[in-house]
Amino acid sequence: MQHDIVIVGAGIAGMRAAIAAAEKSKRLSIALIAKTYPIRCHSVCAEGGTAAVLREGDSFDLHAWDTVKGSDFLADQDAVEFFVRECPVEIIRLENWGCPWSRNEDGTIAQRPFGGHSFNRATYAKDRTGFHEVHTLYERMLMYDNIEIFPEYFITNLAIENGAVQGVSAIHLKTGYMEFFQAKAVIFATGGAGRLYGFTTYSHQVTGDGLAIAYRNGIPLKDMEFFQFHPTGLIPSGILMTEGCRGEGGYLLNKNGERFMKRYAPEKMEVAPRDVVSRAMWTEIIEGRGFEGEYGPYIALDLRHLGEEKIEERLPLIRDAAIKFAGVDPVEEPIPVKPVAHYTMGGIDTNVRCETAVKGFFAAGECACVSIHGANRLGSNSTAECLVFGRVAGEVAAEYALNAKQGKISAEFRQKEEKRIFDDLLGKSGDESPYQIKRELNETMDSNMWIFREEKGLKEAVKKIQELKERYRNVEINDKSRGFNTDLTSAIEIGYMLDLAEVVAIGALKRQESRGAHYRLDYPKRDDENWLKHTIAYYTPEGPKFDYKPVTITKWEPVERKY
Amino acid sequence: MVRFKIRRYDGKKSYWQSFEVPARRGMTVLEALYYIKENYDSSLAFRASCRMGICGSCAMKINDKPRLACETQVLTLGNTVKVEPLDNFKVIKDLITEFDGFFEKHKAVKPYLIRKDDNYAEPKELLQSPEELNEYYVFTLCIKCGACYSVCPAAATLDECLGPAAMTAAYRFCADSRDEGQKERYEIASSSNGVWRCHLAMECSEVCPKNVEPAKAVQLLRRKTAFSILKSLLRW
Amino acid sequence: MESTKSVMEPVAWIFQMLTGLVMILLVTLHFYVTHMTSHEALKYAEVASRVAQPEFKALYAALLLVVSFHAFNGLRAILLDTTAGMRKKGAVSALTMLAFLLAFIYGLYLLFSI
Amino acid sequence: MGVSGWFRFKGRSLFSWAFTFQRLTGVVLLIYLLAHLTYLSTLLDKTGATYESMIAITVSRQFLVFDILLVLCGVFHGVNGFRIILHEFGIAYEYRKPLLAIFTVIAVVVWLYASYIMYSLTGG
Ligand SMILES: Cc1cc2nc3c(=O)[nH]c(=O)nc-3n(C[C@H](O)[C@H](O)[C@H](O)COP(=O)(O)OP(=O)(O)OC[C@H]3O[C@@H](n4cnc5c(N)ncnc54)[C@H](O)[C@@H]3O)c2cc1C
Ligand code: HEM
Ligand code: SF4
Ligand code: F3S
Ligand code: FES
Repeated sequence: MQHDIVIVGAGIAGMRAAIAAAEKSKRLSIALIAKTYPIRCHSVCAEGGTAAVLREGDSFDLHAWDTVKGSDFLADQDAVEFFVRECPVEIIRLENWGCPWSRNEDGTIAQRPFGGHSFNRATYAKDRTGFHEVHTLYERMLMYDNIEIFPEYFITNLAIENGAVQGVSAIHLKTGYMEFFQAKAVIFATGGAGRLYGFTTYSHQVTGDGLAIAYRNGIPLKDMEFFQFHPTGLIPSGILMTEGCRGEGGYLLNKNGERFMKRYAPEKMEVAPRDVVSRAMWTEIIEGRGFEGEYGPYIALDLRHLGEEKIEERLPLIRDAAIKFAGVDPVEEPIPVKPVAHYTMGGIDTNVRCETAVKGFFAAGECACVSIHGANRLGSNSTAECLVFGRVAGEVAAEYALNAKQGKISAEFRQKEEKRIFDDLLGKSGDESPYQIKRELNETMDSNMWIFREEKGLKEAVKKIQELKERYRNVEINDKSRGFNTDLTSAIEIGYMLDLAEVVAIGALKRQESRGAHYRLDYPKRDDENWLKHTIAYYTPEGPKFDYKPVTITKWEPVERKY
Repeated sequence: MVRFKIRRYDGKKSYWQSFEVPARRGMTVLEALYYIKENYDSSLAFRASCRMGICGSCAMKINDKPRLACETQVLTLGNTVKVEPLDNFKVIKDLITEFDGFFEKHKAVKPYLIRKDDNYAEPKELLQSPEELNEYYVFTLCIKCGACYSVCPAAATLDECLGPAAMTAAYRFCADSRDEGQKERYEIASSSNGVWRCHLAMECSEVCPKNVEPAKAVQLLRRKTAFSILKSLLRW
Repeated sequence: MESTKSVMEPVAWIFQMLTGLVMILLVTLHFYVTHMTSHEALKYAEVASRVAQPEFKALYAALLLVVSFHAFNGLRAILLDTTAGMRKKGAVSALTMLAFLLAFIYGLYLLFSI
Repeated sequence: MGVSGWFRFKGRSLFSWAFTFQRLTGVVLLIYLLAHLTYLSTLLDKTGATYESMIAITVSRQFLVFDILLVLCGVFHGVNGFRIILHEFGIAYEYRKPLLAIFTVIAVVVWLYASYIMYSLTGG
C-alpha cells in the first residue's frame, strides 16, 4: 500500500495529526493505522480536563511557569512557551467541531481548577474530557476524504533505509496477514507505556509499542525513568479515582483510622500535590499502617462524611465506578485505594517540530518527549499536548511529504519481517509463557521501580529484566492460527515492554538524584549541578547506551519547588 | 470457583468450552477472561482495552444479556457464567465480532457538526447555554459498544439497517444548537434503512450500558425527519 | 452506503399511526356492535338493514379504508425489515399497496352490492 | 441472524415480547382481514342463506376458542399499538416501563371481559 503520510496511533494525538495533515492539502493521501478502532484508544480514559489559557486573568507566562515548575525544571522552556500559546485555539477548534464542553451560564466554555495550576484553566466536558475529545476528533476526521482509517492493524516495525523512513509493517488482525504501508512520512502517536506496571490507570492496550519500535530502530528515547504516580487508584483494577474526591473533602485514612496526611503535609492535608500524597500513602503502607485486603495493603479513601446527596451531586461517576468495579458503595464504605502508575513522561526524543533523528519520521502525543512535562507532568497538560503537538506533527509531516519522494519498502525487509514474526515468533516452540514473563515484569516494576527507588532495588530490577529478556527468547505462542491471534500480539507487546523496562530501570539507576516523580531514597535531593539534563537512551543489542542532553532554559532559572 | 461456559469459534466451527475460575470480590468478567487466557487457554480471543467502561470494546453476551465484560462483577452472576459474542454481528473469532459495518453506518449519518462558517484556521468560540447542552448531552455518551444493535429486531433481519447507535449519533448532532446540518441528516435518516426500520422495540434502551436511551433518540429523530420531509413535500 | 431520501416512508409512517388511532375508535365500535351486545346483530337481515343506512355505509367504508391500508402497510414494513425484502424494495411497496387497493375496492364492492 | 432474531427472549426485557407480539398479532389480524372479506362474500347471496349458515358456525361454542384468541390479538395489538403511537409522538417516553406494564394489564383485562361476554352470548 502507498500513502503520502502514515500515522500510527489513533488517540487524541494521532487523530489530530491526521486532521492537520488533511487540512494542509487535499492532495495528500493519509493512512491512519491503529491496533484498535479509533474510539477505543486509551485517550478516552482521560477524565479531568485539558489546560488552556482562555480567560481574562490568566496568561501564557503563568501557564508556562506552572508547567515548568511542575516539571521540576526538567522541561524545555522553549517548547513549553510554544505549547501554552497553541493550547487555546485547539480548545476552540474542538468546540467548533462539536465537542460538548461544559458551559458557564453565559454560554462560554467553562474551566475548573486543577492540581499545580495557579488558575482555573482545565477545560472540561463533565468528567469525561478525553472521551469527548476523542469522539469529536474521530467524527470530524470522517469529513476528510483523504484520510483512510485502518483499524485493528497491529504495527510490528518501521522501515528505515538510507537514513529516511520508508513505511511501516503491520499485522491486519482480522486476516492475520502482514501488510506493508509505504509512505513519505510516518508519524508515531502510539501512546505511553503504562502497562509496564501491574497496578496502573492505563488501558490494557498501552504497552509502549511505538516507543519500542522506534528505539529498536536506533531512534533515541528521552527521560524514560520519569513515571508519574497518582495517589488514588481503585483496588483491585487501578481505575482512577479523580483528585476531585479529595478536593470535595474526602479523607485518606490508615488502618488506625488516622488522617495520616497531618504528619506529611499538615497544612494542605489530602490536597497536597500528587507526588507528596503518593509518597505519604506509600510510607504508611510500607510501615505497616495500611489496611490488609484480599488484594494486598491499601489506604481508605473515606467519603462517607460527605453524605449521599453531595456524593451523588458532585461525584456520581466515582460512586458508580466504585460500586461497579470494587463492589463498594462510597456512601456506606470507604473506597480502597493506593497510588497507581499513571503517566509516561519520557518518550521518543523529538524537537518542537516533532521531528526525530530520522528523516521523515515524526512523533507526537504521549509516545513523544518534546519535553514539556520534564520530570513531572501537570494534570490536564497531556491531552493539551496531544492536541498541540498532534497538529504540529501533522502539519510538519505534510510539508515534508509534499516535497519528498515516495518511500519504498524493499523485498528484503518484507521477507525479514514476515520471517521474524511468523516463523521466528509464532512458528517456534519453547517452554516459556509470555504471560508469566509479563507477570514477573509487572511485579518487578511495581516493587523496584515504584514511588521510592534505591540502588539495590534498581539493580535487582535490571538483573531481573535481563533475565526475563533471556527467557523471552524461549516463549511459545500456543495459538498458531492467523486471524485475530491476540496471543501473538500480546506476546509481541510483552517483547516491547521488556526493552522499555530495561531503559527505565537503567536510566533510573543512573540518575542519582530525586526530581519530580523520580524519587531516590539514597539521593533524596534534587541535584541541578549534575542532573539538570535529559537522559537519552540508544538501543544496542547488548542493552541501552546512555547519553545526556542539556535542558533548554529561557526565562525561568531553577528554584526550590515548593507549593 | 465459578464455572465459565464460553462460546468459541475458530473460523470454522463453533463450540462451547468450560473453565473454572477462582473468583473474588471485585473480579469482573473481563478479568476472568484474562485469567482464562493467561492460565488455561491463550488462544481465547476477545476485545478489551480501558477496563473502565468507556472504550466500548468489551460488549458481549453474559448470561444471555449483552453487557460490558469490564463492568460486570463475576460474583453477581451465580455459579455458572455463560459468555457469548453479541448477536446480530458476524463472529470473527471467539468473542470477537465484525464491527466494520457498524462503524460504516455511524459514518453514514454524518456525525459531525456541519456549519457554513466552518473556519479551520481561525475558529471562533460559539456560545451554547447549559440548557442547550443538556438538549443533546445524554446522546453524546454512546461508546459504540454495539449492545443495542445486538438486540434490535430490525438489525437481526436487515444487515443494512442503520441501527440504534448510528441513529442516535445522527440525532445527537441534529439536536446540537451549533449545528446547521439537520436537513442533510434528515435525508439520510429517512432512507429506507433508516428511522423507518425502528419499531420501538426499545430493547436498545434496556441494554445500553451508558443509559444513552437510543430508543428515545430514534423516535425523536423519526418525528423530526418525517415532519421535515412532509413539510418539504407540501412546499412543492 | 445507500441513503436516498424516501418520500413514501414518512407518508406511510404517519398514516400507519393515524390509521391506528382511528381504528381504536372504529374497530371498538364495530366489535361492540357485532359481538358485545347480542349476536342478533349478525343476522343477515340486521346486517343488510345496517348497511343500507348511509351513516353506517360511510362508517364501514372508512373502516375498510383504514384497516386495509394499515394492514398491508404493516405487511410492507415487516417485509422491508428483512434483507431479502429490502433487496426488492420497489416490488414490495408496489405489491403491498396494490393489495391494499384490491382489498379496499373489493370491500367497497361488497358494501355496495348488498 | 434472520427472522429467529424476532423470537429471542432469553435475557431480554418485556419490551421484546411486546414487539414480537405486536408483529405476530398484526399478521394474524391481516390474515383475519382477508378471511373476513372472503367470508363476507357470502352476503352476495341475497337470500342470506349462505351467510346465515356460515354465521351459525362462527358463533358456536366450538368456534368460541378461535374467537377468543382472535380478540386477544385484536385487543393486544390495539392497546399496545396505542402505547407505541404515544411514544412515537414523543409522549410519556420517560414512563415507558410503567406504561408497558399498565397497558399490558389493560389489554388482558379488556380481553378477559370481552371473552366472558362472548362466552355468555354463545349460550349453551
Ligand atoms: C485514567 C487516566 C486519566 C487521565 N486524565 C487526563 C486528564 O484529565 N487530562 C490530561 O491532560 N491527561 C490525562 N491523562 C493522560 C492522557 O489521557 C494521555 O496522555 C493521552 O490520552 C495520550 O494520548 P495519545 O494520543 O498520545 O495516545 P493513546 O490515546 O494512548 O493512543 C495510542 C494509539 O496508538 C495505537 N497503537 C499503539 N500501539 C500500536 C501498534 N503496535 N500498532 C498499531 N497501533 C498502535 C493505539 O491503538 C491507539 O490508537 C489521563 C490518563 C489516564 C490513564
Ligand atoms: C385497533 C387499533 C389498532 C392500532 C392502534 C394499531 C396500531 C398499530 C401500530 C402502531 C403499528 C405499528 C407497529 C410498527 O410498525 O412500529 C401496527 C402495525 C401493524 N398493524 Fe395495527 N393497529 C390496529 C389494528 C390493526 C388491525 C385491525 C390490523 C389488521 C387487519 C392491523 C395490522 C397490523 C399489521 C400487519 C402491522 C405490522 C406489524 C409490525 O410492523 O410489527 N392492525 N399497528
Ligand atoms: S447506544 Fe448504548 S448500547 Fe448502543 S452502542 Fe451506544 S453505548 Fe452501546
Ligand atoms: S431496539 Fe431497535 S426497533 Fe427501535 S427502539 Fe431500539 S432501534
Ligand atoms: S474494556 Fe473498555 S468498555 Fe470494557
